[in-house]
Amino acid sequence: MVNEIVQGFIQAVDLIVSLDPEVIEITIRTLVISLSSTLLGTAIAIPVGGIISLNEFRGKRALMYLVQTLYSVPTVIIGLLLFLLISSSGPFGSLKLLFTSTGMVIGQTMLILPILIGLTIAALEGLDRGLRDTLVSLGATWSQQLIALLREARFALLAAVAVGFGRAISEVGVAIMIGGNIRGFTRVLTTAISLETSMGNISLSLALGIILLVLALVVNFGVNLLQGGGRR
Amino acid sequence: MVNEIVQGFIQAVDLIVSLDPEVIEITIRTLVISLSSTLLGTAIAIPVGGIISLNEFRGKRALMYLVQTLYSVPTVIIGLLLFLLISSSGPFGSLKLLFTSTGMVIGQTMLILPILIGLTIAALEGLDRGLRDTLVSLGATWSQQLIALLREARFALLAAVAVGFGRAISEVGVAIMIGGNIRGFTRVLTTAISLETSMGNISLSLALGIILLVLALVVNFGVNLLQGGGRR
Amino acid sequence: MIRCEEIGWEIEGKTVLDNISIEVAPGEVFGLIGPSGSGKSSLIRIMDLLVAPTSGRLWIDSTEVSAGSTDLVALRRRMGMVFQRPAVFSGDVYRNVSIGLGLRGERPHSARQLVEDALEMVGLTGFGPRRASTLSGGELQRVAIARALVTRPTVLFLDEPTANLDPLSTQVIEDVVRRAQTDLGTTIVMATHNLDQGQRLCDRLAVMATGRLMQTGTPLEVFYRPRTRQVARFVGAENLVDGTVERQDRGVAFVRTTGNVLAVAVHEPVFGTVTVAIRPEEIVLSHDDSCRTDSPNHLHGRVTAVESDGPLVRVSLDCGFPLVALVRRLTYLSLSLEPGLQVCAVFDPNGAHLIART
Amino acid sequence: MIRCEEIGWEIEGKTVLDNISIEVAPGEVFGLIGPSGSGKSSLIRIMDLLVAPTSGRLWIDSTEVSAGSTDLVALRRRMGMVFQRPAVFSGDVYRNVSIGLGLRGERPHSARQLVEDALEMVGLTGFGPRRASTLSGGELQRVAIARALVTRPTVLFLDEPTANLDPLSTQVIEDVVRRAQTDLGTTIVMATHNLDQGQRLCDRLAVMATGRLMQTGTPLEVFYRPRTRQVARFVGAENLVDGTVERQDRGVAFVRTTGNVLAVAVHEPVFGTVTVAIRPEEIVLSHDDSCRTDSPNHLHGRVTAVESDGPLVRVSLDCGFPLVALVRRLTYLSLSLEPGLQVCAVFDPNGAHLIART
Repeated sequence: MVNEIVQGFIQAVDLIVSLDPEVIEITIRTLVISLSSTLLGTAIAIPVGGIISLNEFRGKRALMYLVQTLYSVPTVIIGLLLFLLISSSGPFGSLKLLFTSTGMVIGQTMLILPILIGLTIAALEGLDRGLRDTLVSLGATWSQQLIALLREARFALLAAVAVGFGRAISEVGVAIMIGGNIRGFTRVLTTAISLETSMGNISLSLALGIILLVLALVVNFGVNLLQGGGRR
Repeated sequence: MVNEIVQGFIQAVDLIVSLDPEVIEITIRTLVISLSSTLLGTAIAIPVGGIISLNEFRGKRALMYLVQTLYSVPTVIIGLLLFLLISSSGPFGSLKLLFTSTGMVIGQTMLILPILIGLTIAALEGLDRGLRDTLVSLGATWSQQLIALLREARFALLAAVAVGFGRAISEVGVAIMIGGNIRGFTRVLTTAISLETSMGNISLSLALGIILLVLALVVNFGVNLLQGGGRR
Repeated sequence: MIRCEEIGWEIEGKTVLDNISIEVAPGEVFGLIGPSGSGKSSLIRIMDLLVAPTSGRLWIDSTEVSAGSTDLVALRRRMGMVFQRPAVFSGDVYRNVSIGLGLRGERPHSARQLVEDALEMVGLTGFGPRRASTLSGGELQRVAIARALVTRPTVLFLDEPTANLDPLSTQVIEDVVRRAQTDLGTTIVMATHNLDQGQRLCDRLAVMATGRLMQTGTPLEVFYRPRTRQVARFVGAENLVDGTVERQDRGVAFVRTTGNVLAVAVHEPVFGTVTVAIRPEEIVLSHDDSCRTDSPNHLHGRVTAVESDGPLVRVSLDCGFPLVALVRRLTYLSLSLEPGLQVCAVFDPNGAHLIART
Repeated sequence: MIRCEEIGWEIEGKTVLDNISIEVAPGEVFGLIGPSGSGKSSLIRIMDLLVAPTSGRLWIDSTEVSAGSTDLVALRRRMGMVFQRPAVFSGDVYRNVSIGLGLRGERPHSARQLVEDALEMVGLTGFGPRRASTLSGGELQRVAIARALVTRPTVLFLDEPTANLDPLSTQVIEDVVRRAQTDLGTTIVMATHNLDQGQRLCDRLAVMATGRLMQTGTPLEVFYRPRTRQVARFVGAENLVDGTVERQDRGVAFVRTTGNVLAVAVHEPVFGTVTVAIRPEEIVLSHDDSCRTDSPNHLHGRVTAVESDGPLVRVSLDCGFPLVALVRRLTYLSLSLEPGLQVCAVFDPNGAHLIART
């Protein structure tokens, strides 16, 4: 019995080493989709987080609490919500985004946006209060303050981006509901692993699983390194 | 178009209010499975985390780093690994755990164990170092120290348990790969939402989605409350 | 230079500053002195335009800030601030010092010379390429001063600049402050809870307590002529004896207290009920039988307690009223001072001071 | 009671304690005194069995701890420790104080009376039901002392118990320490960087610096007869003048220094090269023309600097060698002391002390 697992592993390694076209294709698509959603999410989260963090306004605490609460919205809820919006009968149905990688990027962006915003705020709030006082006393304008503080928080911000990417690449709910695991079109690592396993394609699943695990661990290692850099 | 979404919502609320047997059954099964894995995980994590935290040994930092790295293993990897172990050709195939709720409990426990152990360690390390010195100076034995420190960390520990439960209830990878979404048997909230949506059963999906969202938010609210309690 | 008129500041319903009016003259070192919680830091933050007061008016040079519609950034760029705990930006010392220049769009080339001059001023020549995070607390505070001085501010604010530093770093920083005044002509406003430091550095002191201004004057005035019992206690004139002025004669007032008449030098006529403030170190103790009864203020007392206090010995006496004297150790040993002993306490009329009772 | 024999402690290749031998007698208050980083805290943690020394032997009563196979928990239960920053357990003051009793399996009923006695001892009667986290720093430190005393330890260790407290709380805690010694007969070992506190509270002091024991003795011995230049500086005898003993006569040694012969009281014969330590507050200044040339130690000097130092004025002189005097403000004013002035400095042979040079 154990033999079959070992057999599967050998075949999996072979698929990776021989650069099997399907394995390569799924991996590249996964990276493109997850990187796109991370970049889109970051482009939104850094200014939004910066504005929330550097201003004092009524309801700021409530807003930050809301953002944190949204961290834990299950992926299938995001998938369901986006499905309703972009299915042929939904308000954005005419854009024909369902079962496309663009739709997946939008879904993953929605998924990771709260944590990107939340960690941006945390990165800025985590800075020594004195830095901002010093900048103000030196005559910095509001935008000069923001830029200088983002620079000080750069390690924590990069760690936040890596956390977002790690979430995007490992999630399966949005990918399956919005992408649909269409071969050669929207199939990504997680959906392929999840569905090929039950169909008995163990060696393909294992090959993709090894790649996903390595990617996830590399990202995690990067996060740790960056958080260390911030502390030093 | 928007009308259809509203229609779906109305039907969904109706399913919940009328205590539709299928909705109730899926919800209860989800709660039973997730609570079981959380309890099992906690029963393992608290002593293991306590031993790691209160002892000094070579490789402690590396072990803590490993535990933290395991936080981010994608759910489909856990699913794949467990599938290999319990599928009919795997080493534990004779236990016939594949596509059973017991298998799902084991998978979810594997999934949340790293974070439960990690947060237990963090809860104990987060205590004032002086507490342990004081206990030692007052003549506490090793087990008296552990009990007193767990008591001091009780809010953070409860928050850790809630985080674990939140992960278990929201995940879809293990549930789909090990459970298989078998109606009346292993179907849980996330797998039902994910697969019923693509099959067009929008009102059922929405009903289950609302319930899942409410559960996730309540758990998250509890975590926040507990973390506040720890700080006070 | 800076004028505060009836400045008040409340936060969360608590009054932090109450009706503060002070004026800082160009080129002087002005000290805000008082125990922690007295509102020094809040006042200095208001003067540096970091926070807005809840009431009162504030002028920087001839610009009224509180009138609104003022360009705060432009005003702040003419001032500098050194905080109690210096904030460290990532990167090297050069970047930390040049930040203010960068914000003003200064070219890197001309900035380099200015930064090197500022580092030399604070005694950190050659520190430019060092990572700021590797410096000691005292060095960081000097970097913070260089960072504030490099933009040549007309006013430099210092908020407890040596509160957490060792004596050596404290001395270096005090020297830098003195040089900023003499060499650059910078007006300096500093908050400190350290009376000695205030005396050493400041031309004028404002004594604060619980958000209110108690007294403003030169260090000597504050030290020798505290105007209230609170200030007297703060500056160490801890013997406060109530009495009534009986008569005055050639600059000396004679004050009747319980059982004694005390002679106190006065600089202006005083009448009615007063408090005599006597610094404990101005009291001379001698054997009771060798009491020079011809001197004006000789009090007979019984020792109630003897305690070591740094280089001196603190002797508590009962002279009908409690009196504390600080004497040298040799005096303590030669008189064999111990509780119960009868001694004679004498102080010079110039060593005491009158506080009007209100 | 406690005996340390050649205790050493290294951590990460750094020597924290080097060859420390001390013995604490039953019932005494023993002070470990020295600047921060001198190893006081490490030594006290070793004596309380919180860490094991890397070398040397340690006895608690007659039990040799370092022999291994000792029941450390049982030994620790006979000792109590108060840390610099008190740890606060959740719950009320009652729980915080009773923790040690609970660990010993004491019944809640009998514990309640013991806790109330301990709270009364530290002046916190009635504080039992208060939430511990709502107390002030001084109150928390008293709770920590009550927590340590409630188990009636034979030895109480205190590690800088008043380091972060205001003067009033410090006084209360010093009173509690005194009462623990007198009322309960507790042996007390305390670490402090505060020389005054060491003098006020301790029967004997061990002066430490950079992990080494410099001198052990009564506060008076340490203060008046520092055995090394380092201790002399630490206790404030900052004038250190090198010279050679010329002759001795009736308890007075005559020491030739550059340009002068100084008379110093000695208690045992000394020969050869020595250092004369003179406390600055023992030096009396007078007008140069009214110098009493009949007195043994009269030095002519020129004032080089004058600085305020708390209640006194610090005057730096050049007498051929640098000399610092601390004088009263009235002296300072009446002599019109300022840089350049020629003055006469006199000190009593009993106000100085000889340190053998090695």
